[in-house]
Amino acid sequence: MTATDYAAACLFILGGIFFFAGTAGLLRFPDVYTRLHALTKADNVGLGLIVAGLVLQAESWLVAGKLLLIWLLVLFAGACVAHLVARRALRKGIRIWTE
Amino acid sequence: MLIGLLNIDWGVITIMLPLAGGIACVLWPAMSKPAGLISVTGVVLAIAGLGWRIMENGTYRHAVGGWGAPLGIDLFADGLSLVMLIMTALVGLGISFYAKRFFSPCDAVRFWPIWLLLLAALNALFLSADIFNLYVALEMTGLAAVALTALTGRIDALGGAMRYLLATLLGSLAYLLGVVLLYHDAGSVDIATLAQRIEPNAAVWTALGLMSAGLALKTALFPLSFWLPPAHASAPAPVSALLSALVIKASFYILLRLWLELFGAFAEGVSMLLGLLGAAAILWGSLQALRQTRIKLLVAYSTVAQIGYLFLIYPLALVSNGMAASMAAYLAFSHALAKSAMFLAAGNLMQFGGHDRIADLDRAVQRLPLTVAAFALAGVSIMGLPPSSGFVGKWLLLDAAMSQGRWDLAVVMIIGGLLAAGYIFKVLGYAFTQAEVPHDARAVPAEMEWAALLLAIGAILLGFMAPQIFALIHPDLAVNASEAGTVWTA
Amino acid sequence: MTNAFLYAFAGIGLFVLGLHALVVHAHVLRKILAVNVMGSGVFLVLVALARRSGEATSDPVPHAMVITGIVVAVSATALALALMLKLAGKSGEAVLPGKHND
Amino acid sequence: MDGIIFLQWAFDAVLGLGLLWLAWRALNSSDLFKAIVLFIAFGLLMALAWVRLNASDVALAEAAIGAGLTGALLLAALARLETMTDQNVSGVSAHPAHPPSPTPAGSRFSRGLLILLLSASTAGMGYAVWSLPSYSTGLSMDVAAHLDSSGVSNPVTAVLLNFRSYDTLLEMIVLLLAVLGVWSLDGLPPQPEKPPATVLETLSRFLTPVFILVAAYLLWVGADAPGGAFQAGSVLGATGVLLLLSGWRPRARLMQWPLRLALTTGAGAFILLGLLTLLLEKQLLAYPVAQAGRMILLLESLATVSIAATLAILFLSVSSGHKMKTGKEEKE
Repeated sequence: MTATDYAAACLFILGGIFFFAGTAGLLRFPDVYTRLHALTKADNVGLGLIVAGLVLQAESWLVAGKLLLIWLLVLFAGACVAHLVARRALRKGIRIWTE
Repeated sequence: MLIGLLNIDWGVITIMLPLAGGIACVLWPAMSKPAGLISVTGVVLAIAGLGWRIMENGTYRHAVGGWGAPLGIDLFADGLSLVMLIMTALVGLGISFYAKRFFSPCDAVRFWPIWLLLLAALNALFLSADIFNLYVALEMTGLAAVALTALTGRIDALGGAMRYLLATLLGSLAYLLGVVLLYHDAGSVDIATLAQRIEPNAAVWTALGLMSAGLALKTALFPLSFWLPPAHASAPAPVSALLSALVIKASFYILLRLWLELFGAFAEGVSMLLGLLGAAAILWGSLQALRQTRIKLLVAYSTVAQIGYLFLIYPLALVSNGMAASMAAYLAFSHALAKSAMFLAAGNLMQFGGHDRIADLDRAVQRLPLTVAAFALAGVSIMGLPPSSGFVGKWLLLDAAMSQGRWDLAVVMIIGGLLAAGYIFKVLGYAFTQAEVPHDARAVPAEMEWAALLLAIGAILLGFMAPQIFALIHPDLAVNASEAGTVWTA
Repeated sequence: MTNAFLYAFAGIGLFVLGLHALVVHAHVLRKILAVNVMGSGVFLVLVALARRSGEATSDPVPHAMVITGIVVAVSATALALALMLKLAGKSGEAVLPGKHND
Repeated sequence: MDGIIFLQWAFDAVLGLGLLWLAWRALNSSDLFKAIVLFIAFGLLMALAWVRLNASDVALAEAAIGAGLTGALLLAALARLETMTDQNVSGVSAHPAHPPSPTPAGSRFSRGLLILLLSASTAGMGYAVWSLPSYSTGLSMDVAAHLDSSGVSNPVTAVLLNFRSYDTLLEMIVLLLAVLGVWSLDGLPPQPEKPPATVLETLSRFLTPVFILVAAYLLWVGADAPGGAFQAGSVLGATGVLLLLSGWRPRARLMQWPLRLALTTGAGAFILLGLLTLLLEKQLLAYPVAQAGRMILLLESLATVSIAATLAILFLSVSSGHKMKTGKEEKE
């Protein structure tokens, strides 16, 4: 294994931790808004780290470009869908959780 | 010139022509009816051409894509496939001429493209030599049949179609799982290749069970027949005729083909089970038919009973006397003609009285003599009275049962015949008597009456054609069959 | 490569789970889901078993068959959903009318 | 490397069990909406399983069709079902719960019998699978031997569009039959149109060109790598679904013969090419080796159009009562 492989492995593990945290938040947070927050934030960063790791290992710039494109699309779609879910929840009158 | 005609690949034409016709109907809805009639007539001619070719050159094989099995898909036709194709073409032609007058312009636009694609699916199915290709053809047949069942949009038709769709999907998936096991056991989906490689092991036995169960469900073998009466009785009359005459024969044909080529050699015990279920179907279906108060439900339950006869072939003819293919094809053909005539006649009675209550038929015989004659002639064949084709087919079964000492099955067949006489005379009786409340009568177009009558006459005439049909399938056994065909004159 | 058998067994499990749901549930939408799960199970068995001889041989024929199967499944699902909607529109509920000894 | 093998084992085991668990939850959850969402998650896990089985072509098709479009169809149908049952029958409310009610006949005895039968058949099928000969190459050798003369280098595309192209022709007809079947059920009450969210509009405006690009890429790359007509068609169909969701409706004129042409062009091209090859090569769909690549690309392009149009129109028919003009309106 080369140094880039070790760096990539570190990025994967770090990304995995973010996914884990996001999932834990999704399961444990009290209402739909905080869950969305946990999900989109953590998943975007998590996926970003994993994509970064894969880019390090990519064989060509074309592959690296495609990987980045995937990340950008997920970011964009995730933001839009989170917005839609939150708006629908607000319209339905779901209260925002306060302690 | 004639040799040139012989060289045309008629088998491919029988599939591509109705496909092209169906697509033409989608593109130009206004042309649906002429496109439909031209395609169906063309299919009849193409099948005549294919039959001629098979008689001249022996079995037909066409490697699609030029690859050949096992890599590619082969089309294949022998006598058995040919008889099924002839059945599809002739019954389809009769029903098409009936449908030409039956459907209103707006229903016709929906009926023709689906019917043409169904016809293509049936032809593709009878011509396929590849078990995965058979799955695709089976799904095509099923979806088209369900779409046609729901055509009226009435609530009973929708419920019947929904139940039918779920049953047919379940049957296809069970069949597909069998295909999966056979492919992984023998490394091919070509029937001829499989036949060389298959040995009775656990995977093959499981495939046998799954495929038999799935196809029996699609053929509506008792007790898997729960979906048939609501679907066949609620569909429009020409569609009921198509479903009962042709669509259930498709899955029956696949099952028979698999048993003849792959499973028959070692699965004698299972064939006994299929025979017993067939016997149960005869009794249960006939009794239910006798209890019905509506013609179409009565005819639908009669189909359940007649399917039973088809399955008696498994214990009686598959192993012992090698006549299974010809007997099955002949019985299926005979039932297709008689049952389509009956459903079309029932459709005429419904159009005429606006209902299909048996008790209120109100002297239909005086006002629709041709229709009642069609029902009666078809009934003669269903009951198995000479000289109809139903008689020849059932006599052969009875003969096989007695010569093998299967008195139980013989008794069931005789009871089934008596019950059939009961339910058919029940309808005919009311057709001769006056109802308590007189009804308005609407005119029925002459073509619709003649279509039913001609199909019924076909069911009788087929009785005289037995030697020819048998010779198509078993040239070497033709002598046997000609004795059978002439036995009633003795 | 015994992992292939793992997926094949999962496929059989899915087939049986779907069959159970198809028989037990009355609501048509559940029955449609059940048929889809059964189909996924069959496809899984088909592709998984093609890998049982190891990584080296990748048989493309099952893959092509499964793609065919997925397209057939979505067609059937669409028809079933449309039928269900029409039935519910007429009868007010999406269950099969009238039990016929089933 | 034992650690890696163990990890793979653990991953596959978790994935297999996850599939079974999600399927069970999807089929038996008390809320239909939840059931559908779980089913979509199940479809995505299936796509992961296909990747693990080295079936990337199937994974793409599963993610796009199995999880994506089937999920959209199911959700749209559920939404219609709820408004419909609310309107029509006061007593029967679809939401929130359709408890997974057992069929009326389901006594405890027949339940037990069913479980017994299913367990027995599971065991039987499991044993059958286990007892299969441990080494089999299926048809992979035949495919490899003829791949060079197929016109493409992706073996799955070679099987779909050349070796078993006849299956694909019939499959195009199955798609057409689904549309014809759905259309022949017309007369559903139209769904009241809701104004779409602006975000959705922005999303679809941005994504539509991206999707078209992806579809074209998948179509082109299918000759040598995972991809092809079905994947491209379903991505394009998904674009249609997204546009429909964001409130776009095709103009009435577009719903006439242009739509009919789009729906039939794939099957029609197969039939015409089939008849042409029958005339020239004496075999249905036997392409001359030199032309095979080009013919496959042509067929795939037209099939992509048909698949996309079919999937989008199926979604439109199921999600809104917006029915296609059948011939009768043309006549009247």
